[in-house]
Amino acid sequence: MDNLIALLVAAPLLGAAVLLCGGRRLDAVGHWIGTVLAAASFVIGAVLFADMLGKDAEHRAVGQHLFSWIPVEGFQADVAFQLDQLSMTFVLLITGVGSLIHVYSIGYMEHDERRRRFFGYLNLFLAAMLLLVLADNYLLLYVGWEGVGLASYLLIGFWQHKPSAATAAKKAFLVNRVGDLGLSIAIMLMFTTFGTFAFGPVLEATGETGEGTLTAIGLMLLLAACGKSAQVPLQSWLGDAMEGPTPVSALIHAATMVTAGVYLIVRSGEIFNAAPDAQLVTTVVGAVTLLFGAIVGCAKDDIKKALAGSTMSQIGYMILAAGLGPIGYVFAIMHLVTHGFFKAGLFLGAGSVMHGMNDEVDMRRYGGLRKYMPVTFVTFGLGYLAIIGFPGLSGFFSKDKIIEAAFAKGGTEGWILGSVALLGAAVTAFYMTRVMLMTFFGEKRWQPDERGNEPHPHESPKSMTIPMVVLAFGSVFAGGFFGVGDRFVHWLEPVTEHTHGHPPIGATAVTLSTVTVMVVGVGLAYLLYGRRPVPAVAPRGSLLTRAARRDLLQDDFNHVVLVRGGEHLTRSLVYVDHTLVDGVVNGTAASMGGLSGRLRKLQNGYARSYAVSMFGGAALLIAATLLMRAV
Amino acid sequence: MSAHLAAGAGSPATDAALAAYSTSTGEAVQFWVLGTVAVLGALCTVFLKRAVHSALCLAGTMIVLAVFYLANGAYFLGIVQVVVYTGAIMMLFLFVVMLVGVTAADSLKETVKGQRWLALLCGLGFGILLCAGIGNASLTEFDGLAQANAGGNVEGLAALIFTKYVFAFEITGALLITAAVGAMVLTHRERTERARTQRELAAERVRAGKQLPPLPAPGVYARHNAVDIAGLLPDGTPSELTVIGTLRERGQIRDVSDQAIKDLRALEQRAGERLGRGDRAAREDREGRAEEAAK
Amino acid sequence: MNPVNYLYLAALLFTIGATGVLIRRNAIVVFMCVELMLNACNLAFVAFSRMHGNLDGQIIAFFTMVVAAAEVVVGLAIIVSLFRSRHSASVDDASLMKL
Amino acid sequence: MSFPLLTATAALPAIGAIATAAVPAARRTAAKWLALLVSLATLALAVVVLVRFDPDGDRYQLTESHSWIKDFGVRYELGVDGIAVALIALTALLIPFVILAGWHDADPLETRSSRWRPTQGFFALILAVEAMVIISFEATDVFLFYIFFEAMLIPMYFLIGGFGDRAHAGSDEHAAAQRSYAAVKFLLYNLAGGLIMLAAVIGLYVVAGNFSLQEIAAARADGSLDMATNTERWLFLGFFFAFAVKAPLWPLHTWLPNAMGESTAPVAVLITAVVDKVGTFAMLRFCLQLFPEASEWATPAILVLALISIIYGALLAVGQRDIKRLVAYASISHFGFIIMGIFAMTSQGQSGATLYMVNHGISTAALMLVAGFLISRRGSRLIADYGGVQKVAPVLAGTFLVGSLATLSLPGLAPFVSEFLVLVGTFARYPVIGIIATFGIVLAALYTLVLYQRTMTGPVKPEVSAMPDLKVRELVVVAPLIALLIVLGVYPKPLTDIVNPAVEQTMSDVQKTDPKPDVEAAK
Repeated sequence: MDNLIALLVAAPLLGAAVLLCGGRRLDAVGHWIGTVLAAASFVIGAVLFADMLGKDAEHRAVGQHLFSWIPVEGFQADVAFQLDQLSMTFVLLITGVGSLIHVYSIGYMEHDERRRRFFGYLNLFLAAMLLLVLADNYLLLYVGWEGVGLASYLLIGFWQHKPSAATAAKKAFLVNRVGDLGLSIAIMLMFTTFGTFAFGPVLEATGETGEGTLTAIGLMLLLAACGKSAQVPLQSWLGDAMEGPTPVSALIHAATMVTAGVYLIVRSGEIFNAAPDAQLVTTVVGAVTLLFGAIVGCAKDDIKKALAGSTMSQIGYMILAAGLGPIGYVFAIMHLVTHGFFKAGLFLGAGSVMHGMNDEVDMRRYGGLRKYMPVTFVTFGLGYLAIIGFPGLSGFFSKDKIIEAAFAKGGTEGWILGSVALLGAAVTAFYMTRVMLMTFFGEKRWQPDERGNEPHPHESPKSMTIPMVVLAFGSVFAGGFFGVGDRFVHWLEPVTEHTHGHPPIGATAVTLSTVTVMVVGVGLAYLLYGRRPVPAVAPRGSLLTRAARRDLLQDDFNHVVLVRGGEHLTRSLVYVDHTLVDGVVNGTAASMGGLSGRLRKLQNGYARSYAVSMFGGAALLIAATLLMRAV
Repeated sequence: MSAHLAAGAGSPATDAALAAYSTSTGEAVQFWVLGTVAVLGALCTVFLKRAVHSALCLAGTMIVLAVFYLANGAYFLGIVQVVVYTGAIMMLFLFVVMLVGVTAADSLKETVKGQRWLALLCGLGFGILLCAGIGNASLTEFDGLAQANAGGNVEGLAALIFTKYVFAFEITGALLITAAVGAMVLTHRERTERARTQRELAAERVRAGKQLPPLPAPGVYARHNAVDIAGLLPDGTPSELTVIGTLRERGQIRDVSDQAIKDLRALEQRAGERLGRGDRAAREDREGRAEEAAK
Repeated sequence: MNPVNYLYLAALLFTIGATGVLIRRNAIVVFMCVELMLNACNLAFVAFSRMHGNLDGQIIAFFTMVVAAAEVVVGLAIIVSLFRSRHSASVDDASLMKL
Repeated sequence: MSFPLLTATAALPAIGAIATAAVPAARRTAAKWLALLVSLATLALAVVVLVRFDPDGDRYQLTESHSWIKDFGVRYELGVDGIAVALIALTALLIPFVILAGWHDADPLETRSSRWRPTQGFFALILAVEAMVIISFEATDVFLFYIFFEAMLIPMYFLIGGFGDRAHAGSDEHAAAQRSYAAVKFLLYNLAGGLIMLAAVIGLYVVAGNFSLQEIAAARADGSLDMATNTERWLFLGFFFAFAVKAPLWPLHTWLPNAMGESTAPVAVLITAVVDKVGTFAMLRFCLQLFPEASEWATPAILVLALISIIYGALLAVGQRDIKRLVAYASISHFGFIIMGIFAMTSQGQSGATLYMVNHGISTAALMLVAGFLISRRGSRLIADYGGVQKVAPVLAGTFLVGSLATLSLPGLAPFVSEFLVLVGTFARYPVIGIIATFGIVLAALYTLVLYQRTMTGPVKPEVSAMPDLKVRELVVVAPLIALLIVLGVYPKPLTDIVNPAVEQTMSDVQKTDPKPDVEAAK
């Protein structure tokens, strides 16, 4: 039974290999192959899940050792998998949402002649992501980690003829590399400290080593998490990543990959538990990002970018929760799962809208779409209610718990974090309502595009709507299913031990305040965007708005400091290499040449002048002999 | 006088003198006088302008050396020196000089920069060093050739040549043969094609537009073939005999002995160009051509 | 008089000859100077043979003459053919050692 | 005595070279096939060596030893340890691909230039290089090694100077001038290094009395031969300088971009993937074995230089406008990693460095050869002249991408294994250097992806709109290399098993043991 674990990864990997190497002859069936294999992987996951439920909570973790990967004296890296409740949660999320989005893509990518390749990339992503969550050591995790990076690079830049897409893809990969820097340094530190980097030994040995080392490792892991999960200061790539096809945004940049950072932190819980400073930094990063994302989300008119900001902010919640330690881990994962449902649903909805609107993404060109695409409207609406934490829906349970835990951290930081989380909830409600209103309500604002063809909003095909319905279902009930009776807590407890936090103001009070701020946010948004018509061109807006439209100037900073500075550095270095380093060499050569050129003049071709030198030489010889005899 | 002394040196009466620690005053006088002559001859050989004069001076020096050989008891060498060197080799030189005639090469004007001074400097240093070497070599006492020449100088040499040095002797024989053959090979021109008739030659000359009449008689080196121009003797002076009597009487002989100077300028210009400082020389040469054409 | 003077004389003649070789441009004269040098050597040999009281020195001088004869024959032949080809007996004209 | 396997492995390509050169001018294709077959046969022999080699056996196996120059104690001594075996295998493996990739590079030019470049010579020279490289991997006699270390330059010189890019933008004369400049620079640079090494070799003979690596190393080990500290250091520097030029290590690297930029892609692969490896290999075998103390003394300086190479090479790669020069600077950065791994004096570092030599060879070959195909299609080496190739020639673009990913050492591809080992090994002993070096991987991502983006993506440039995709021959060249990259990236164990024992030996030569991880110290 345990041997199925490898199959989880193998199935989509096989799919990727077949689709990418298969060539054009697979174009016709490519998307079916991809979808089937993704589904197969989901089925395997389900089987394993059933098997796992059969065991008692303590013995659910199973492992599979495939082969020894890099055996070098003292450095033993294995290809081995471990499947415990945490991994299982991710496996189900990844394969489940993944399969849905495969199905969705069949319709969405119908008119793209490179659809086969698209599915190949999707499968590749699934394989890498599963490897990431199934690895039983950090090095193998690193492989998956970079693998998903590669997949997202390929998928963001899928429409490579668009320079913007290519640039966005490169940017995403580079920023992620900066994060990977942290992961690899962390692994090195583990190796030099513990002599291994397998989860088990490392996490057991945390007690024996000093806090300094653990803090260093923790911070490095956090850096990695920031890169992958688009947390401040490495968040800048996520917005541009929306250049990719919408299913990609839904799967990779909302539901699964971007949450890998949360997985990493939760997985390394023991390390963080033993390093409070690292935890503090984590919570701060989370808190900052959740506000940052939310603010950005408020200003964007591009529906996908608005959702991207929201993703950033929601992951901020998760990171915050993960930073809280045992009182937060479970809720981080729980929010991760619910968010996976509703955010994927929202993105698919957005994709469906764009599908009907000739790929128009500017919300100011939408309006009143609820009449034209009812299914999309309903599913999107449910997702919306879920994310703003409408009581009874998924988001409510998970987010409320996180806010609670934030307060429960205690002390001033507890208050600060808690109130930031609350504020975030309010802003979330605000910008999501804004999106909702601008897209589906009000009167129609779309005009014919430059090619003069008027968009005819229409409901998307079944292959697209069905996944949306399923996800909407999930985003409605998942939270309740997990939350009621702390099912999820008990499920995960064996892996990430859970201590129940006690907020200073009481759980009910927190819940009430959450609901109130949510209502306030919604109301505010209604006043701004529901009552008066939305202008088709964005008003200049306040300073904050304009900054937020530019991702709070983060990109400008990067451009000025990193890009420009880097360009100047490299250009000057090229100059130095050519003039200085190479100049020394060439200079030597040149001086030699000059010298010989001067000597050459002595050789004028006249036998007589040669004879003179011979004669002089003879004279010198005699002189020498005489001298020798004299002395 | 020198000849008589040499003969005297040869007589058994003076053999003792040869053996003695120091030589006779007679020989001393002979040395100082003839030595001066030899040195002067050598200097003239080097510094006289015309090859013919150099050759003659060299011949003189050689004869003096022959005398010295005799004085040093090398009777055979002395004779050989006179017969072979002065008699044969120097004459060979003169023949060649006659063949080659007066050329622009006969000038002491130096074309290679600094060559002359370098040469003189090296010569001076070399001489001084040689003398110094001889000086501090302890050559004070020496035993004469009395017993070596006892059986007669020639016999002594013969004995050595045909015993000790016979191999080297044979080799030199081979060398001479080779040299003779080599000389022939170098100077001989094989005629491969049919000899051209007078007519063809004339036609060719007309076509080429130069030197219509035949070249001057052998031994005469003429640069011009107008009847009123004298051919040049080997030393470059015009020989009146080559002009017909009438014109000689009228004194209508044109002198072209400055021809050598023209050639010299041409050569110097060539050299100048090769040494990259040709423009001035070239201009001079062009002027020279111009006035030549004007003439 | 000390016969060493013969050596000094020889040295002097040799030097003059060598200088001549370097100074003169006319190949024939250059040859003459070479002959002069050879003769100077001969003189030295002869003087040595007198000093050491054996005839070997004279033998060497004799061989030198022979070799000199051969050398002159070939050398003059060269000069003649050179003159034929270049209409000049200047050693500077034959300065093709430099490309 | 048994069959001289090692001699055969080196002699076969040498004979093949002569035979190829002897093929009459008209039979050009025959010469190509002959060269290809010979290289394949050599590969077979190399495989035999690989099989016959017993990782757990003696240090040097398949040894051969004959007296050569008695008076100087020069012997014809061959023997391979795990490292040498791996590199011989790499060389023998790459040459067939090089030959196949350069199949048309030496054909007579009808179009661009009237100069006819003898095909036979091209392939004969390649085989000659192979022979010399192989034997210098096998030689355990310092003098023997030196001879072939130097002789290698001759065929390389002609390969670089004689067979430049036929499809080079700009006039032929200009290209030819650039080429000969690059070739002469290559020759002089390496010759200078070689001469200094010669002095050191002679010095070693004066000190040790013979040239046999094993004897000297043994004598060093049991202390029967002790050098004065300064003597040892000078000798070490003499050897190291030559190897650092060959490797190349900053600041002795400037010949590489010229050489790789001007020569055809296969020759560039030959330079960076095969010939340069001799330099790093020799550091591992000669510098460390013969002069352990001096190596330890020089380690800090060398590590700093290696670090500079890594960062500097990567930064310059970012700044390049010429595809091949970019790859060249990337290689400089990678050689920095290799040298760092060697002198980190940890078994991870040195195993990593050895793997790195192999993997870098394969990955650079893949990237460079694909780049060569690209360049030969468009006739320009400038990145700016490309754009949108991905749409026109997807397979070419795909292989190019894989090559780029290997160059930035993506996990799952072979280079990652070696690079991570090197980093870990360095970090274990020199944390700061290890961390700074890690930034190299970010820069690597930068230059490779920028290259890919500028050439392959974006709107299709009109010049490339008609560009054909990879032909069968080219696929045959690239596909195996990529497959190998993946296999060695997923399952490098066979390679490590061969390499590790040799590395342990080297570690014991320098009397070093890995720093043991201790949890307490971190407190």
